Amino acid sequence: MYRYLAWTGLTAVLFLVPFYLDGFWLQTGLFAMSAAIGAIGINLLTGATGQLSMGHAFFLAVGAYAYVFFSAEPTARLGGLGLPTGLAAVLAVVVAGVAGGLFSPIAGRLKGAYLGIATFALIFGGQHVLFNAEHLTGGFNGRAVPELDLFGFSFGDTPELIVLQVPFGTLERLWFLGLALVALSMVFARGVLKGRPGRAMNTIRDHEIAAGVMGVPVARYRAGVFVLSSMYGGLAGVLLALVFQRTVPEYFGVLLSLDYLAMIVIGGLGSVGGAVLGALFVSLLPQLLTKYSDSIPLVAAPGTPGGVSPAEAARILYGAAVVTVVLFLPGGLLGLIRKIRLRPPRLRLPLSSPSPETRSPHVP
Amino acid sequence: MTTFVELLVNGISIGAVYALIALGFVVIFKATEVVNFAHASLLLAGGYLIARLWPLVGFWAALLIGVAAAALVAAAIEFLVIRRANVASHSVLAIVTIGVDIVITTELTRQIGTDVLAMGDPWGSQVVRFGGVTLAETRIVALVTAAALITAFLLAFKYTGWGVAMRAAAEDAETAALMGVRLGRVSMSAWAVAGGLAAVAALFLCVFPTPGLDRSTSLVALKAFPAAILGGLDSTTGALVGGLIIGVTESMMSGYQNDMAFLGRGIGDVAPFLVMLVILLIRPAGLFGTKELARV
Amino acid sequence: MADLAVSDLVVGYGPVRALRGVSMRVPSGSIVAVLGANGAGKSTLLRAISGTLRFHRGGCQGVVTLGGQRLTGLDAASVVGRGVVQVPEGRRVFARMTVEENLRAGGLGRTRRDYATAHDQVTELFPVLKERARQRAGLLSGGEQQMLAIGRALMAGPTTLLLDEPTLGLAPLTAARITETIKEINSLGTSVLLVEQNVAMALSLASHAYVLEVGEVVLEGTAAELRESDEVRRRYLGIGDAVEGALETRTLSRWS
Amino acid sequence: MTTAYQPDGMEPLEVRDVTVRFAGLTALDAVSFTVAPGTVHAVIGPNGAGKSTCFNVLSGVYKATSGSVRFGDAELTTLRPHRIAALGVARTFQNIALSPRLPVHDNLMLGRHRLTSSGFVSAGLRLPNARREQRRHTARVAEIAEFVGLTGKLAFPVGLLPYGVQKRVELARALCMEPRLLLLDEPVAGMNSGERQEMAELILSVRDSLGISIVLVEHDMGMVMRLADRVTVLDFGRRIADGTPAEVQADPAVIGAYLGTEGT
Amino acid sequence: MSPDRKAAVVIAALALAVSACASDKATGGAAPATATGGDGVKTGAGVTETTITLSLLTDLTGPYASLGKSVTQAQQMYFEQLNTAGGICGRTIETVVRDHGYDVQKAMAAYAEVAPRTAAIPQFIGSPMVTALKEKITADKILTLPNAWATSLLGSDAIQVTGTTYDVDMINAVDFLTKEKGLKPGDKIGHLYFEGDYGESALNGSKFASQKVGLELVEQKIKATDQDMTAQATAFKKAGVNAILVSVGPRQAASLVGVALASGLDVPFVGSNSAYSPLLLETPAAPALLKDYYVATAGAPISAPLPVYEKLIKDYEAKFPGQPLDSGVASGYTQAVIIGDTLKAACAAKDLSREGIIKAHRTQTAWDGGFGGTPQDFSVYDKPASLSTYIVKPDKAAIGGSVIFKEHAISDLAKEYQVPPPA
Repeated sequence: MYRYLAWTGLTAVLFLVPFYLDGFWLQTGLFAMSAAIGAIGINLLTGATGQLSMGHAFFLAVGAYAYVFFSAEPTARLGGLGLPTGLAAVLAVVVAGVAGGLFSPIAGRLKGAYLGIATFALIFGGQHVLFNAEHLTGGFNGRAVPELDLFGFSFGDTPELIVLQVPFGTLERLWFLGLALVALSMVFARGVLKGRPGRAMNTIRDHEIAAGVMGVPVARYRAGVFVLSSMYGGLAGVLLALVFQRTVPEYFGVLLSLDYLAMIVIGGLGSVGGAVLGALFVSLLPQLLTKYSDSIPLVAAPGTPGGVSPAEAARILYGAAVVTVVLFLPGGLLGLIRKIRLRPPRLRLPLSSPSPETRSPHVP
Repeated sequence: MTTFVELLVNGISIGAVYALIALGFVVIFKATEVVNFAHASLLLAGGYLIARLWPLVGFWAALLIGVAAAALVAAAIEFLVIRRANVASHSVLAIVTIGVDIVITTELTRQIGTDVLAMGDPWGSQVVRFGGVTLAETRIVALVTAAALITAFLLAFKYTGWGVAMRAAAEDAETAALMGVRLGRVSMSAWAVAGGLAAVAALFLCVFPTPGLDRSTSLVALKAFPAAILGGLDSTTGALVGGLIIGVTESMMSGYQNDMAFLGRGIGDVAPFLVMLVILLIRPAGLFGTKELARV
Repeated sequence: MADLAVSDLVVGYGPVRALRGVSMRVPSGSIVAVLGANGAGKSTLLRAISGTLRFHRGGCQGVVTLGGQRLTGLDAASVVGRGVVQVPEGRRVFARMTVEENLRAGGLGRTRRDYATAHDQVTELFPVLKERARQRAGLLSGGEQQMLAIGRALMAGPTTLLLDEPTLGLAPLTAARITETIKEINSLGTSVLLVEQNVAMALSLASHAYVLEVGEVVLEGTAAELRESDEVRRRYLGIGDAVEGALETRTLSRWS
Repeated sequence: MTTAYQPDGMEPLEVRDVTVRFAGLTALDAVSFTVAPGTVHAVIGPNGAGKSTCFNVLSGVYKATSGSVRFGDAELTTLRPHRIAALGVARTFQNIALSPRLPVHDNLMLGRHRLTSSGFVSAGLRLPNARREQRRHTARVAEIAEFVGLTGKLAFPVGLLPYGVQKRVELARALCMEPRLLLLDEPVAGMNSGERQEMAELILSVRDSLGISIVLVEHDMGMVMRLADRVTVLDFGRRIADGTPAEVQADPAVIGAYLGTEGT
Repeated sequence: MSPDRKAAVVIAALALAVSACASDKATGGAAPATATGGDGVKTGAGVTETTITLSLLTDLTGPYASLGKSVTQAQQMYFEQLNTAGGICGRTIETVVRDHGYDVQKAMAAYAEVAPRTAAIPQFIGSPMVTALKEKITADKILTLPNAWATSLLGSDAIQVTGTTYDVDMINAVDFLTKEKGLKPGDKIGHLYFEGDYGESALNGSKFASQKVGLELVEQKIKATDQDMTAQATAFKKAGVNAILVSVGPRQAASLVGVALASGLDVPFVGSNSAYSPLLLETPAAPALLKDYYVATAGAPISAPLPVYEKLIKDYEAKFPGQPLDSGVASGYTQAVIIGDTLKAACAAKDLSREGIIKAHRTQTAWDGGFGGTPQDFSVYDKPASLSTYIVKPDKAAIGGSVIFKEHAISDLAKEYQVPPPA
């Protein structure tokens, strides 16, 4: 009953937000939603399957740019297909998946740090393409993002729409789309994790050889999860593009990828809720600090001498949060919440299999 | 031809500096199985101290202090964070070093602010000419120093008690402990050595032809990642070869970018990563890395 | 005298109990054997003594003492410092290092003079290690690796040597040679705690033996007593082991 | 279902001249033996004799340097582990290889992997076929759990269970693959005599009720003598004896190598 | 969730939503309301009876932090002075500073946060950020002065690029090289430029000029993260260039000039206005920069003998002792004065609404402000406000680290040049 009330309250609050809060909050919230979708994706890969990826930002870029390319009308300078925007969004997610699939010779064979650093190449290579393939991407300045139009309903500022006397512009409309996408992403990921694929993924993480012997095609599964995680990245990219209304290559860099890793560690590895919590934390923290920099001790408003600027404070805090979580909160924020809610404590075991003799990894 | 030789020599010398960074990276991995993404911040810490201290104590003393301080910071990371992080997953340990990196780098860039800090080195912008080939003196010093440090490191690794303890611990930590090797000291010293090497690398990354150290310096450390990986994360030889490959690739691709304009300009930055991908496709554990084979 | 004593040792790996209240004693200068099947807890016992349980995420209660001084709670290197050195199961020589370097790794904590003395002793005991000094340890034969493993442990100058299945996987002749060496080491004053599956060999060496089963000492006595014990013969040779009652079988239907 | 399940697939396992070398070390040296259909075959030998290597070759974890392993019509040495699993070869691990944080039920369901088919899409969308499949296999998992004596523990995370029970989970997971050939790597190591007895009963029950072949690596001689129809003895990677338990027990080479020379 | 739960959720949500009528947002209209105050001045968003809010969107933690810091401090100082002098229309100026760290997303978030209460933006660093927000700025009608001079920023009546654009500077630079440094048709000219707007704008200019003059252009593109220009210098040397244009950051410029000179590539260099920082004179790169390096810039260097600069130097040194007086101080101050003058004009027209501010701004056809250079024409927004460029030379002794080498002039080439239409 308690749970039920909590969920009801949360849902109601989420529905109410656009009626009360201004553009800044809506935009911040929508960025957080996009981050949540992306974080769920990388948590499937890194948290649930144990595959480290530092290239997640690349797939966001693929999703964002593919959406723009598919939906935009071609001009003399910029290419485009002018497809219906809904179709373009779906195709963009598919293209992100295909991009992940093209990486599968690497994604299926490598693991751990090797995969992590190999995926760096996606970021650097990807940005190189984004900067240079100007006909597709608009180069350095990026491209304007066409408004989404679903079944005649436009997620833009026009035509004017007033709900309960509150004007509904792009952000207000996208808010509900964002909520729906996050909810769907969560439900889908839960299904995957609780079902047959999730068991295989967890076993690959916990005991790769056992997974193979039990009939799980390990390399194919690794590649498959990579593709799925890429598609989540692509969807996050599409939503981000819609909120941004412009795609710019600079944004999809190493830092964004690292942010995603920080999100899942802070939130809680391997779970859907953890990914969402971490995404909220990492994407809201800097905005809140900036907004309230005047009233937070030690943090100086930008442009005033002395003190730590909000942007720096946010980075230091979130770096410290990553370290703190790993040292003191093995379950991440999600684990902390579970503890606070006094649920029976979940099992806390080392992430590796406990069998002692498997530690030595080298050839006998 | 002259251009080619110039680019090659330049690539080798900068590659040697990358090798210093990659070597530290590999040493940490061997000793603690941690992929240290905080390496960039160690580099920045060492460089920053050298740059700030040389006006006060002179270049050589500043260099010594900078190297020592970077070593100390690294050892502190090992002692305060890595040792206490009770997680078996290497991915999580890698992510925790990202957190450490963010904290240290943010604080240092805040300190550096908007300055470009000169390193106070005695070589200035002198160049040396061999035939038609010109090479900055700093680059020769970098090459010689890197070669000397790497040689010294490899000799120490091979012949000193510390080196034997390191290798023993890297090969089989438990057995090493059974033989009386103090693993805590070994891993802390590995981090310290890596920090020191990074500080030396920072010096050479910030002297001529670069104008000095500023907040973006730590980004250069990113190039040591492909160097370390393509050589093989657990191979010191690999770090050397990887560093040189990255240095030469970068130099060649930048120098000949006009002849490769079809790849898009600015390919010099991307090329190291592409080379890395190709090598990993053929050898998933890098050129000299040990292929893992689990016991069941 | 520096007797090694284990009292009421309980060891667990997470929720899994590996030892439950084991007590035993290795009098100074003696050879004591611990017998038991795979998984009985023999290696766990040695880990608890050597302070390497943490490598396996194990924790322990109970006390291990050497000459009355606690060893429990010390890290592995400090236990070595007290003179208790283990030769691990499966030899575990540092395969990528040379024979000489392996010996060095064993004697890192010692002064130059002690090191030289120990080195002379070890090469006298195992001349082959001198011949092969520059060869990579991984390329030695099994017997040579075992000699190296023992030699490496001796470099630390142990007063008590813990041997974990030293004849494992060795040809009978080599095993006999190792057995002789253990006797020789013991005769020079080093106590030996020997963990073995090879009952005959162990009982021929030891003066006293303990039999472990599923983490508990189930039998204990002098070597002579145990040699005559039917229980040991049954358990380790499978001789005279009648089916203990009819095996009860259940059925599982086939799945279609 | 992708793989046709043949409950009475009476096929022998033939191991011929299998050799495995690692960096100069010969772990298996031209080992041959045949496992007759529906029998329990034990592979024994001192530690380091190559038993585990042998299992790893049979299950595809290691590649044989040369030689052949035939199971029915299939040549196993060229197949990857999941392909071998698809043929109905299941194994357990000497050192438990379960996911400690997942409940027993999920660990067992992993065994059904090869028999189920729902992928990312149907699991993610919870399509009816995925749910039907889940239900159907959950029922069978419960049946197997009951057979192995795990009923009531299905919801427990594996890591919290005692060692002996974890070993049974290992066996149950292998049974969940509905195997035609079962490889058991030291199934009673670390168990007390009661648990051993129980495990021995289980193994015989499996053979009798499913009629499948079982290959067993074991140290406990009593166990081997009691269970095995035939025994292969390895030492230094070589086969030194092969025969019925009684024959092997009397073989002087076995006594010399495996039990040590008595009475020195 | 069971159906009744679902229903409960929906009901709860709707019930609460209805109460949204009480929300501040329930205004019924999207456009910010304009009003007329008691003093007869029309006001809009960002302007109250007592204050005018200006937002500075800057980079204090990213790659252009040093520029951002100088610009911000100079502007804040100016607006304080303005307030001390009585403000505008009896209102005080309030500045809101937001640091985006040269990150487009953060810039967008910052803009969204401050826009509803902003009258004008006297500083917006980073052409990618301004480009990304161009449409919003235009729609919101907030007069914005970007601290970037790419041609892609032209074309919006709310956005005022001050002075010249990068391409015009480079054309004037080529003119300077041909007239004074002996560059002649058939020679080769190198151009080192950043990936992105800045570099590519500049490249447009050098392409145009070299084609007109008959020079062969040798391009080298780099990324902002590249530090060591050895390979690029080697490539220029191999090509045998007779002069080099530099449209990169100060660090890369210093590296290139240093390596080139050291390796015997002794040619003149002309940089864009962002390719120099006096901080570099403290580094080993100084001798090379002092030798044959010039900067083409629309604004006079701070060492120019102008009364307005003399006052600026005095005030700035008093307020921020020890802080460098670089081109950021000069350009930031200039932009602040432009906004100040515009607001004064708007006040005179009794219209401080956003439209009023833009209108007042666009009526200034020959703004000078005492900053040197040719007067700027703010009435057009699809071409640069000026075509004249100073050639400036680094000088250790001078305040701000540079002195005028050649007075401002509009080259004939620049007059011929047509700015490419905005994308």
